[in-house]
Amino acid sequence: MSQAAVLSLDAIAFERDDNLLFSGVSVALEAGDILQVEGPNGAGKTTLLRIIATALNPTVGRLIWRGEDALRHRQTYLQNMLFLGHLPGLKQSLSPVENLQWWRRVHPDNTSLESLDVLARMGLRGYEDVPCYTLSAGQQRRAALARLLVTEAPLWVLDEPFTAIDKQGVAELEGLLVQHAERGGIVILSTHQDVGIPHIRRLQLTDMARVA
Amino acid sequence: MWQWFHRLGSPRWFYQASGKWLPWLSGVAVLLLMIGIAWGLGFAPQDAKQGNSFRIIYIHVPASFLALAGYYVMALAGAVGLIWKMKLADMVMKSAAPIGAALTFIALVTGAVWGKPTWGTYWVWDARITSMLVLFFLYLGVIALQYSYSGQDAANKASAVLSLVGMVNIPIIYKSVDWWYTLHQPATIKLTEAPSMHPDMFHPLLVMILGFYCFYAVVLILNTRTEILYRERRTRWVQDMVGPAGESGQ
Amino acid sequence: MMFRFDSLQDFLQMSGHGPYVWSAYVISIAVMLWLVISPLRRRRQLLAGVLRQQRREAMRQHQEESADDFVTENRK
Amino acid sequence: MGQGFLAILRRDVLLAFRNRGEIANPVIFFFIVVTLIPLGLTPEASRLAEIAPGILWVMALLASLLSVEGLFLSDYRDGTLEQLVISPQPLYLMVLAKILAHWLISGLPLTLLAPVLGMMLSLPEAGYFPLVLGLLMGTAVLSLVGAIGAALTVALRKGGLLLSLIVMPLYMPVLIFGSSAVQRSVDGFSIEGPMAVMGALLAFSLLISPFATAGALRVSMHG
Repeated sequence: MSQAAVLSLDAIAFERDDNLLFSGVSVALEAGDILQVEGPNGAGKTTLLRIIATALNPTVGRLIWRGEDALRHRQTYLQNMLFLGHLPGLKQSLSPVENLQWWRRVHPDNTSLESLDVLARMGLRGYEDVPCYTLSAGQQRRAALARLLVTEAPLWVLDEPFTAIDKQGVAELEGLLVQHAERGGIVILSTHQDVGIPHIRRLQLTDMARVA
Repeated sequence: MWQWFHRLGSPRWFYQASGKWLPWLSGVAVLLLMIGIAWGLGFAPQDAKQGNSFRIIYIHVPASFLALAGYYVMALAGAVGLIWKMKLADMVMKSAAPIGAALTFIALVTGAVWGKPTWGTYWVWDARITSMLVLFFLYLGVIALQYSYSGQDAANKASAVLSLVGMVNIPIIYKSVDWWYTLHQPATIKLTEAPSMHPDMFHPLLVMILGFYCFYAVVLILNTRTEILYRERRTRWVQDMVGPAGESGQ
Repeated sequence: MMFRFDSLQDFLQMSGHGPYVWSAYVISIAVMLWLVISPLRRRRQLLAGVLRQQRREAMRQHQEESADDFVTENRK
Repeated sequence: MGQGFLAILRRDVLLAFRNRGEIANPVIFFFIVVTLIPLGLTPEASRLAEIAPGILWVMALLASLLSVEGLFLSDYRDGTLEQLVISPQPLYLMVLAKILAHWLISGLPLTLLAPVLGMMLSLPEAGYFPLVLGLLMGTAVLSLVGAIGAALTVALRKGGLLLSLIVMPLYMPVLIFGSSAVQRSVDGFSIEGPMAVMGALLAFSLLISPFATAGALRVSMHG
């Protein structure tokens, strides 16, 4: 069933100072797709994800969201997209709750769930009001991932979401991603671990991108 | 060989087009400058008060004009590069910065040397010279920013933003310096008003200003062409140019 | 329009202001010449670099071809 | 629309109070350098009074320059700047919130401290009102213009020196009109002129700086 592609990457290439990271990346993603971006270190996984999140402009190529160029309709596209980068994106001297609160107003379309409940569900019970610099890397990653529970954005762009997460947490997170896909969402993630998600689509980034 | 895809205003077209009429332009520039300098140094009358040291004006004023005009050329090239993502415009901006800084330096040096016989000291906080000094800092800021970014594209965008901000601020800076220097000497000529100088003095100055404009154009094109070669050194047309079949001319 | 100075000596002296006028002109012209020469010099170095790189690549291809011939002959 | 603005404003002010040391930096710097002046020059009141307006303004400017460097640095390092750049909320509004927070943390305390230091430099009576009014507006302009330089140099390793080189020419008009307002008032002239221009500078940079800073941030993120 070839639904209209919700998000499609059209021949995206990125060149930084005369060396070409990747080119000709074309993918059409429909509702319910989970795409894993794979490739050796330095193949440009993070760069591609940052391009999809519009934090970086591609040298050539277009990002089409529901038939329109995402960069031209940046406002609507960003409302529908959530991006978790390499860095946790948390202010270290603020607590997870405070961090979630300011983030929810910067990305206003999110559910009415209570921040405290969301953090508890992410396994941070008891750590909600502690400054982030006292938390472990895994806990900080969980505090950042709490945004997945509050957001209503259909498109999730996650850069190495599993780093520093324990085995039990990875299983929970995979369940969350599958649940989101079943509700009609799209997930694009990059990771080195093999992901235990059935019929996941893969994008191999070497020098020439090949969609498997 | 990677075949790069280039946006509008392909540097290659500019390289070939400028190659054709660059010799003519440089000929005109050299001619104008020679006539102007000879005329200003040898044939123009000396100033009643300042005597012969007045002849420095024939370098100082044109250099100041071009230093300021050069900043606007740089800022506008930056804007075109920023808005339409034109590689050629970025290269023009990158080349215009050092040229503008050099011309500002000339204006400052000639102003200082001129100050010695007329005001007795090399550095006088005269309104125009102070504004020229600030313009020099503006240029240094753009050049320093250009070379502190590792990525070439980011460097161009950043210096384009800075030069635009600078351009918007130049009138404010000039007016505030004038206001600060309450008892300043009015600028000798304003193109709109009648020149307060004797025509025999004014004509060589006009020739020098024209000569400097041509000189600026020649030097800007020269630097931009070199920048194009540098940025396109791995493309086919540059390889062919250098390779056995290449013509080795200008 | 006549030459304002009596002699070359007077022209150089310029009634005492000579050193200032000439130093200003010399410095300015030096900087202007540098503005013209530096791009030309950089251009020459650049083109030489490209030529050297071309020769290196041509030589490497040449070596690869000769290596292949060597292999094919042994296999016969 | 304004949600992002208020959230960032509250967050930054809260952050500043969390690590109080940061607030004290510009104020302590201002205090130290002004006390150095009489030691370096002369304790004599009349001569100090002559240079007081200029000294106070130059030192306030340097104190503001010192604190503007960190405006985006911590956000850039912990990834929150990336979240701002890709948020659906307009970036220039959130940048304006950050600049306002920075002004509340650095500009305002400097302005409040200035009269105290004015007394130390035996600034004449007529100088205090224009000093405070001028600094109130002037420090805001310094924060606004400094934000552009901070945004341009946030991604660079040693951006500090470059930041001061970039913003120095843009700070100049503020310094000229600020200190001359105080000087004119001390000499008995009216201060409407310089104050009006200072107000115009504030309005102008309020209009230009958030957009230029937002553009500069996007450039730095792509660096």
